[in-house]
Amino acid sequence: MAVEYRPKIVGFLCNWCSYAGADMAGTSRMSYPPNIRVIRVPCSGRVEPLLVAKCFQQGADGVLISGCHPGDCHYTEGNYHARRRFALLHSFLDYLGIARERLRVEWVSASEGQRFTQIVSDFTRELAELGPRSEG
Amino acid sequence: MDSELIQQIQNQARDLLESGAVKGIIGYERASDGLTARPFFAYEPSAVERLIFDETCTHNLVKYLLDKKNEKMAIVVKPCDSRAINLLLNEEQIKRDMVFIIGVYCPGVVETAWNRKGQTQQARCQTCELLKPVVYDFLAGQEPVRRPEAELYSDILEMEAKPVAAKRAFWVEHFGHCIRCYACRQVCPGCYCPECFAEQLDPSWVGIRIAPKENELWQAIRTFHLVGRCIGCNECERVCPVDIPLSLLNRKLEKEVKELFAFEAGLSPEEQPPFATFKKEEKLGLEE
Amino acid sequence: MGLENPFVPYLATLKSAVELTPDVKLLSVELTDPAIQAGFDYKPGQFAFLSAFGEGEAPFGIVSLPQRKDGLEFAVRLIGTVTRALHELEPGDTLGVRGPFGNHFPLDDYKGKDMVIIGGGIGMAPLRPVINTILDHRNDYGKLLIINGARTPQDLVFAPEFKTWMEAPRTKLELTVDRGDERWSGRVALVPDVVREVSPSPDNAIAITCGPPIMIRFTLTVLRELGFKDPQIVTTLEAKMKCGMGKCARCNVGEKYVCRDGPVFTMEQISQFLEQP
Amino acid sequence: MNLLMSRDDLIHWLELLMRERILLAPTRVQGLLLFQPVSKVEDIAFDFDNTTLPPKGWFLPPTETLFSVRRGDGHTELVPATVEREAVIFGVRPCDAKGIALMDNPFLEEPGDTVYGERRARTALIGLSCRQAMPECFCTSMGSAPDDPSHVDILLTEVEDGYIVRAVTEKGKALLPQGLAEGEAVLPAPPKPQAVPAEGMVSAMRDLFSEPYWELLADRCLHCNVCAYVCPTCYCFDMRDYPDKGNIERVRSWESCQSPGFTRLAGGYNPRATKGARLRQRFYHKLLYFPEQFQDIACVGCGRCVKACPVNIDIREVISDLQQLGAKSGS
Repeated sequence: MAVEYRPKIVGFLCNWCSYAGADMAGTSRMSYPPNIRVIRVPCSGRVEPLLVAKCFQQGADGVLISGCHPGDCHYTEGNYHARRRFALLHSFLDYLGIARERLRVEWVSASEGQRFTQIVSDFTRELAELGPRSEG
Repeated sequence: MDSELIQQIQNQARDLLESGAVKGIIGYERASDGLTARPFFAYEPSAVERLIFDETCTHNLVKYLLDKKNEKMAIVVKPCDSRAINLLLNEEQIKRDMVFIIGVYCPGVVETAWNRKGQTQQARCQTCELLKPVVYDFLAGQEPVRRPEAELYSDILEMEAKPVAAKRAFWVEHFGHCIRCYACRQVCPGCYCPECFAEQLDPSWVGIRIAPKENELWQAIRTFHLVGRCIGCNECERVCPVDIPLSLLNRKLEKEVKELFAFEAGLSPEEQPPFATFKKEEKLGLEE
Repeated sequence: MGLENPFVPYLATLKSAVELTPDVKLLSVELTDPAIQAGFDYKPGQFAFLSAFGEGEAPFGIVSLPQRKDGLEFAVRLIGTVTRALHELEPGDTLGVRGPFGNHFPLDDYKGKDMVIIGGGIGMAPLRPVINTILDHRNDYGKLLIINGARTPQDLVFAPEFKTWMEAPRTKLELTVDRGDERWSGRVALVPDVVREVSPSPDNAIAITCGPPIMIRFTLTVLRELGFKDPQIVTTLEAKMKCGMGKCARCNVGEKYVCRDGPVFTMEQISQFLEQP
Repeated sequence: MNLLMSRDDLIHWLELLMRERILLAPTRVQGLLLFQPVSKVEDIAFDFDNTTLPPKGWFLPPTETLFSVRRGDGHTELVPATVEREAVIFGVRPCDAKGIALMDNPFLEEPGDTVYGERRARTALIGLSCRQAMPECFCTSMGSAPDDPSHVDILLTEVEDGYIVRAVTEKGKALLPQGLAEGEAVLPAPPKPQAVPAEGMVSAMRDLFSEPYWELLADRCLHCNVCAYVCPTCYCFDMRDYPDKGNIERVRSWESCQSPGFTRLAGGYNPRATKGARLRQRFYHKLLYFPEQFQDIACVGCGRCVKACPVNIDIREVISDLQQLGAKSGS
């Protein structure tokens, strides 16, 4: 009997939109899988590839980066920079043998608690289908 | 060896030293094997006779400008190397008036190692379209007739097409060989952080362990720090003592940057590198 | 395992941590094994590595004297990751001690001589047991001159002991700071300048100096001007160390390892290979 | 008359050895030649010049745990690392064996490094004489030779019908199979590597510490660690703590004197702040300090650094430069 595989997700949520969105999900008693560990960051633009790579190195199965919708950044343009960075990191991780599905970049506003729970649920399900990362 | 080209370089170097226009010349001389080249610093007019240029001059000397920021130096650059000068100008690491650039038309360089001179041109030269330096004060040699022979990214496409597990296995094996000598970083003109993340101790991102997981973190992030900045001299791959195919990493990102942002590093000293700018309307495959 | 692994420290407990200056704490440490604690003998000038498990270890001069039975004491200045972890320890916490290492000040050889002790900042730490040994055997030595400098009055490391030092017979304490404050009425001058001003006689004297490299360098020049010969000038060197046993090969000055052949050297021993960045 | 071992006998013997203990041998991987544990003879490279990296990594691994810190219930326990089972390294070149013997000096002198010592005691070296000298080789000038048996337990020298076997130590004798025959084969004349006269080095260097030579040589140095990490005698290391599976491990890793951080103190002061000072340290350690301490030059003439240096800082050239400088300043 195999033990049920529970993917570990690290979520970097921007303070102004996505963290508030997750908070709203919580206060509204919406439920989402407990697989995610949330790290609050000032802006999705603060998340550097090193943080993502470190998560994978330490055994994360998936990493979620979530910030304000383009155009809504609290710092005007942080998420535009993040978008460029992670568009590239996506394909680079895949190239290194970390499937692109394991990195997710989503724009979640403070009012989108429902959307946040949906994203975490979907992500968890997809990672579970993908199975554990091959060692390395 | 093209003796006329060498004569041109030597004459220019001698003039610069004799007139006091520069403190020294960064060029090439014959290595201890009597066969290949090595970097050479000439400070006296009498030393310029040692300057050479031939198909073994693979080193990108631009790295040394970072050590000589406070002295006016002349430097011998191939077209590929000259892109590194633009990179460093763009990033305000060097000053244009502190460098006299002796550019050379490049017929391509061969694979070299100590006491070994390859017969064919390096792979990067076989696809290179840049025959003339992008920045120079003096241009030596004659425009070669040369056309790209090979498919630019065939090896990258091949790698991309592999299943993810095969990619994983490939890199795990190579990164397992890494001894973290940091030669790749030390030779790279784009690597000049006063404190590299790899050696940062507080927090200790990579740490001192020389082991596959740490090595991978090192290599992956170093490559990513060069996005839109790697000028393709491929020095990192050349100096790697354990033959990690680093050009497969750097050129993957070079290709992505070209496709996504239509950008190539070092072609101009002014153009904004891709991570320093953005377009509001671009989607880049990420849903809004 | 046959022999004991020399990289494994003794376990110890932090007995107390006293703030000496805004960034220096006096850590008093007791080895967990009473037998080892009882046998832990050391001399002025020797050092030990303190381990903050999870960060690593770093070397510190031992500032106590075994014969005073005050316990094993270290003055730790907050400067990097290990010292930060050591500063965060609370009494009762576990740490590691590896040592003692290095040579010591040959204080027996100095008997009958005038002593000039010149310390800057945390450089006073290894000099404290020297001063206290001389005070404990005051009649064995000639005049004692202590020149102690720091950046500010607050940074004078062993201030609570100054009174005892000053009141000892045939002893003079000269204090100086780089920057005074409203309550400071003493000297505002650099240590080498104070040495020049006080101008101790080199006759039958030994000068011991420890402090920041730049201070040592200029103090050295002044001492030589005053007529001190290199065998009379003693210093204890600070160097990055990892093993303490001459194995990791980083702390050498010439062929001498600071950790094993030092840290106490006469200028005569090291001047040839001293790096001058 | 010499003890002989046929090629088949060698293969059978190695198969036997790898069943009883860890057998490390040169293997070809991705264009490299590395000492790795082998489980089948087909993986062993018998025909090679020398390995990409020396066998020193078995005794001083790139990274190892010195001890782990286990904590629980307010109790702390320090658990020293244990040593692997018995091992044999096959295919060690005489120069590299000398490198290990040189490393013994700092690691085995009191207080001895117990982990290194245990590994050393539990590992046998089967040497393989060199059939040819490569252009980068200069072992005979550094007190070794292509057929030097001094630092191995068994030395094999390839001849037409197999190998001439010399059991050098008791450990080696105990390892050999029974019933090896004696034969007519004679030891071939060893190849002659390039000569690099190093006499008078030590006395010359005493006066060359402040020469501008060092900063000028360092102009082209990249201060990477390649030379040190491919060197069979370089042994500098670093230590730090890292978490591992709930414990803390004190880790030791290779480090090199060429790295600026090697001597940089917390707070930023660095006594060897320039490239020239660091490069000088490398050569002074090898050619002066180590000989002063242990009566032998810390170079075995394997030529790996000559081949691997990205900018051709060639120790043979440095030796000859220093001799010239010494002659000049001495006269």
